[in-house]
Formats: sequence, C-alpha cells, structure tokens
Amino acid sequence: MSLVFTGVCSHAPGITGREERAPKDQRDALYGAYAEMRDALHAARPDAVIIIAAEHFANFFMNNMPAYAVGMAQSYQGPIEDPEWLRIPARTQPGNAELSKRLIAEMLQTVDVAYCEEWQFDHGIMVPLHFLDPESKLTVIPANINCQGPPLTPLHRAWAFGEAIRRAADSVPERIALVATGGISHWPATPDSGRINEEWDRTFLDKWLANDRDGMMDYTDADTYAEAGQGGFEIRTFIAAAAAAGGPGKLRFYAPIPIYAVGCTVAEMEIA
Amino acid sequence: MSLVFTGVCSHAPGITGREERAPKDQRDALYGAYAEMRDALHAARPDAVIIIAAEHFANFFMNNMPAYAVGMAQSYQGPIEDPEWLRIPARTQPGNAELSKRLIAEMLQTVDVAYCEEWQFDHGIMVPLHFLDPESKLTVIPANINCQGPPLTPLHRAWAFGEAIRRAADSVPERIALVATGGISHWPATPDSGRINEEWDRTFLDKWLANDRDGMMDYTDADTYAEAGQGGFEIRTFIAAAAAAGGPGKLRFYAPIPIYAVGCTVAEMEIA
Amino acid sequence: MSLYSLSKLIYSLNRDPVAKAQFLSEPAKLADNFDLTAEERDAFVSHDVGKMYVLGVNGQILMHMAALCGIEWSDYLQRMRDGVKTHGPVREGIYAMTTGTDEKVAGA
Amino acid sequence: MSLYSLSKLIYSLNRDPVAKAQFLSEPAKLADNFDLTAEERDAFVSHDVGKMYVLGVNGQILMHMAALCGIEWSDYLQRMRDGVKTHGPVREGIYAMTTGTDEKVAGA
Ligand SMILES: [Fe+3]
Ligand SMILES: [Fe+3]
Repeated sequence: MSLVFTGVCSHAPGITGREERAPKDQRDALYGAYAEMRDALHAARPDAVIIIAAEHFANFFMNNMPAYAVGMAQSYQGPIEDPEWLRIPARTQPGNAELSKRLIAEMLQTVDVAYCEEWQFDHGIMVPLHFLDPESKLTVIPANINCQGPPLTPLHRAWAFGEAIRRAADSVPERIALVATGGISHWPATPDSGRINEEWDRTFLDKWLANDRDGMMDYTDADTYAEAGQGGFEIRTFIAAAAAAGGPGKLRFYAPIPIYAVGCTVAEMEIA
Repeated sequence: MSLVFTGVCSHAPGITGREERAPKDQRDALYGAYAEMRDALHAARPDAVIIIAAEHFANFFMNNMPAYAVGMAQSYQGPIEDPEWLRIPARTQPGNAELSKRLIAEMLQTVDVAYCEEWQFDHGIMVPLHFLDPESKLTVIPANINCQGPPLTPLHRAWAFGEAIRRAADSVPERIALVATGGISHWPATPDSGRINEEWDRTFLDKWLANDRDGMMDYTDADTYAEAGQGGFEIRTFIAAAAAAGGPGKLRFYAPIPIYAVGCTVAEMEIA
Repeated sequence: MSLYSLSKLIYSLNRDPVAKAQFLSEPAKLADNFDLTAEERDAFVSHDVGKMYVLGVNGQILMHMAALCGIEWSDYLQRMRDGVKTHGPVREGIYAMTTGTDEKVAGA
Repeated sequence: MSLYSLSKLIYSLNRDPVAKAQFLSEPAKLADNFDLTAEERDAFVSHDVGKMYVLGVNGQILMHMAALCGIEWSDYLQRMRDGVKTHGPVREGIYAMTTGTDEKVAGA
C-alpha cells in the first residue's frame, strides 16, 4: 500500500549488554523512548518492517561486500553474538520471501542491491528488535548498507537507496514500515570506545530532523572519520530513512552515554 | 589514462572442453577469431583488463547475490572446474588491488558494486583468458553481472554499469581494456543444451554492432527466456560493453555451434 | 527453502576442495550439514542428476557436480531428459525444459 | 593479503558454530586453514587481542572473538590500549587509535 512508518534508533550492543553500567536516569529515559517507538510502530499496523542496518561483518565480508543488500528469506535467526554477552536470547524472526522479491525487483530499477536468501542478525538488528518487537511478532525484511569496509558507498547513493525503498513500498499492496539503525558519532569496538562528539551529533541531527538533504550530503568520509569516528559512517542509514520518509523528524531521545559507546538516539520521521 | 580496448566473446565451456566435437572448419574459424582479438588486445598495451563475466555460481550464490561485483585482489585463481573437464590448466592471474580500489570508488558514484578481495575464476573468465592471454601476462580485474539468479538487474542498469566502467577507466592514469563475455541465445547445462536461436542472435548483434541503446533495451526477461533461453540473460554483459565503448562494433565471428552450446561470437567495439 | 539448501550444498561442493574430498569419501555425512528432504538427500547421495534437475537444481550448479562424478557430457544431458521422463516436469526453480524428452539438441 | 586472511579467519569463527567449537578445542588446527604470517598465527592462537588490534584487525570482528574468549568489556578495551603501548601504533587496516594509550574513555 505504502510506507506507513519511519523511525531511526541506535543499536550499540552495550545498550543491552552493559545495560546497568549507565546512569539509571539515562538508561530509563532511553528505554522509555524505545518503548514509545515500539508503540508507534505497532500502531501503524505494518505487514512488514524493513530494518536498514549497518551490520558488522556478520553476513558480509570483504570477499563479497555489497554496498546495499536486502534479505529474501522466509525467516531469520539471531543474534550471531553470544546471547549472554548481548543479553538478548536467540530468536527466529518471521520474514516473507515473496514480498521481499517484489520489493527488491522494484528497488533494482535504480539501486543495485544484493539479495540474500539467508541472513543472520547481529546486534545491529537484534538490539532494535529486542525493544521494538519483544515477542517476535513482526515480519521483518533486513537491509544493509556497507558502513564498515571501504571503499564505502557515497552518501548520495544512500539517499537513492532510501528513495528506492519508498518507491518499492508504495508499489506493493502491503503496509510497510521502515526502521533505520546506526550510530551517529562513535568509535565502537576500539580503544577509543566511549568517545562521542555531541556537538557533531546535534548538528547532524538538526539536519536530519529538518530533512535537509543538502546538509546531510555535506560530509566527506575523511571529515566524518576525524570528527565522528568510524562509527560515524553509519549516518548512511539515517540518510536513507530521511529519503524514504520525506517529512520532518521528531526526536524522542538523544544523549551521549559513553558506556553504551554511542550518542543514543531514538527518533521518528513523518511520511511525506 | 582511458579505455583503450573493448571486445566481447563467448565463454561456453564446450568451446575448450569439447573442442574436437565441432565441425573442424567452424572450430578453426572461431579459434582464429579469438587469436585476432588476442593480438588486438595486446596491441592496445593495457595496464589492466577488466573482464565482465556472467559467472555461474562460482563465487556468488543466493546467500549474497550482488547485481554487480568487481574484484579487488592482488591475484586470482582458476578454473574452479576440473581442469581436465574444461581442458584449461589451473593458473594464477595477476591482479592489482590498489588499481581496483580506485576504479571501484569511482564506479560507486553511480552503480552499487560489491567489491571482492578474493575471486575464483570459472569458465566464464577462464575460457576468454585461455585464448586472449595464454601466458597469464595481463593484469586482470574481474567483474560480474548477475545473469543467473532472479531477480535480475534490469538492462538499463547494465548500461549504467558500462558507463560507470568507462568513467572509472577514464579517471585513472592507467590504460584500461575491457572484455565482456557471455552468450547470446543459449540453454546451457540443461537438457535443451545445444538449442540456439540464430535469428534472435543476429537481430541482437545488429543492434549491438550499431550501438543502438534503445534497441538493446527493448527486451523483457520473459521474452528473452522464451526465445533465447536462460543463457540469453547474459546479453547484459554485451550491453555494458557497448555503454562503455560508445562506438560502433566490428564482428569477427558468429556461428551457432550446437556442441559448444552457444552462438559463438567474437567482436570488438570502437571507443568513442 | 529446501531447494535452496540442496543448491547450496552443491554450490559448496563445486568450490571447496575439502567438501569435494568428503563428497567422494562420505557423501551422506556431507549432506547431513544441510537441511534437506529425504527425496533431495537420496538424489544427492546417489548422484541422481535427473532427479535433482527435476527437483529444480540449476543446471549451472548441477553440471559441475556431474563432471565431478565423472558423468560424460552427452550422458549428463541424457540423464536430465530421463529424469523428466521418469519424474515429470521440473517442479521448482526457474528453468523449465523447452524441448521434448526424446529430442537430442546436441551432443547425441 | 595476510591481514585479509587473519580477518577472514576471525569472521568465520564469529559466525560458524563448527569453527567456534574447533577454536575452543584445537585453535592451531583451525588457523592452519588460513594463510597467516607466524606473527598473526601466534597472536590468534594465544588470544592476543592487543597484538591483533595492532596488526590491523577491525574491532567489529575482534570484539566478538574477545567475547568468545570470555574477555570482559573493559578488559577488552584495556588489552587494545596495552597492545598499542607494547607494539606501537596500528600497522595496517583502516582504523588508527585517536585517544592516548593511558586515556580511558569509557568502561574504566
Ligand atoms: Fe554499528
Ligand atoms: Fe555463461
């Protein structure tokens, strides 16, 4: 039928795996924002939720690293990490291979996505799902943007991917929701883990909330790396969401939480 | 520096593996055409040869099937098939990872290629190499278009891929050659193997030789499958070559040879 | 996605020397790593190319397994034709047979 | 492409239960399947997270191996810092360290 929901949120594994090590008020406010987004997502009654992640070498490695990938399986398993470490139990999430195929065929008209008949979720999808669909009820279609291994896809192609998702969603009879997940500035899994550039984050978020395409395109990877770390490359997922939704955004939560290793963010965007 | 050579040729494994089972005059004429193309390719003094193949599940499977892929390794091995069966000895071909990276970064501006730091050649690249570079002297950069597992990339994106290759080749100081390989009509590896639709082939070749973009875009996959078999999907490699070269083509050889299971083709195209 | 599993098994076999060696020594054990129906498993373990073709395995994967099993080219084509004669048309996957089962297009 | 091989080994380990089991029982044998330098091999077999970080392994791969080895989060970060102190800056790969080796940004 159309795109019925668009949201973005953080997916850092520390959010669940090191839950109790953040200040309690911050932890509670973040968890509350996820809960609000969960309610809004379910209220949109999606037939399927496309989750655009920036996964971390769980399915994609440099032997065959697609710029864009979309899942086309009937179900998906996760997490690939030790469930104890991530503190998210293993689960099977329903997919819809036939719907994926229709969406992918439409996306391929303008964006060259790889399709995947199997896909294991890592924390990039499991952390959002843990909050947004605790009972594994939603039909999920995973998508990925390579934000890890250079050469990376340019930002304007991430925008084109978002546009393709929107066109594909509008071309099928089903109600499609979109959740994009990624960090803004962060230095995950390195000795710099915990560094967060709040000013950089707020500037980017302002552009994102205004759906300011030109502003969001105005980053080079070199600048992003210097000011926002390798985790900053994940702004591609936010950019794709903005292109798909088209409207202004609404910020539910933002706070830098060093032990979670990211500027934790929960936001939604109007479909325009 | 620029694109310095563009050619297309067949890659059916029967051409080498069942060499002696074709009529001798046809076999000799085809082998002679490959030799002419070899000389023309080497005369262009390329620093690297991009070979666009339509590989057959040697590196890419439906777990992660990219529409477009480009190799980024320092060397490549092949054939993946039994060398006795293909009658092509195992070899290591030099690559150039650093040059690949520069070319890929430029291609990514408009086409979302997967990059591959390893790649095993199947007959799709080995058969052309066997004829065009018998001594493994050329630096090769393999490329691939998914012509095997639907959903397939649309023809206009194959054209865009060719344009991206041209732009990338023109953006580096090295001399780049391009060889695209694929069948026109054929039903490879099925009980229908040996069927060839010569009329369909000649119509397509006329469009290709005239570099008639609109004419080459005027095929649906359903029609191609009905009239030219699943092997006909490989016209995408020819289309990409035409987009890259831009000039008119010159046919060195065409003949349907059923025991080779394809309308065998060797042709070059002017760089315009 | 059982056809997917069977296809992936043959894909792995074609490209992985370790899998190739295991295929020749203990094919049943290799098959155990994949989620197959009994029919698929039997066809795989017994090198039944005709049956696997009817089950929907893409010829571009099957061809290499046939070569690995030492099945000569014309025999490979004939086995697929015989598979269709015995088990009926291709059941799944993307390719249907477009000539008659008694028609030999090449390699006769 | 030796860093590529080491990275691929850890990537496989992170996603493949069979490789995980072998890693815990006979890590050297698992490493034999990959084309590594002696330095890489030693670092891998001895779980030397700091050394592997300096050799250029991406933290997103290394983090999971550390978890598999039972290395607690703050200890994992400390081992990388100690690696840089002992062996010098990251030699290859895409990420350099941007804080001081004695600076603990989080998880202290
Ligand atoms: Fe991430
Ligand atoms: Fe082919």
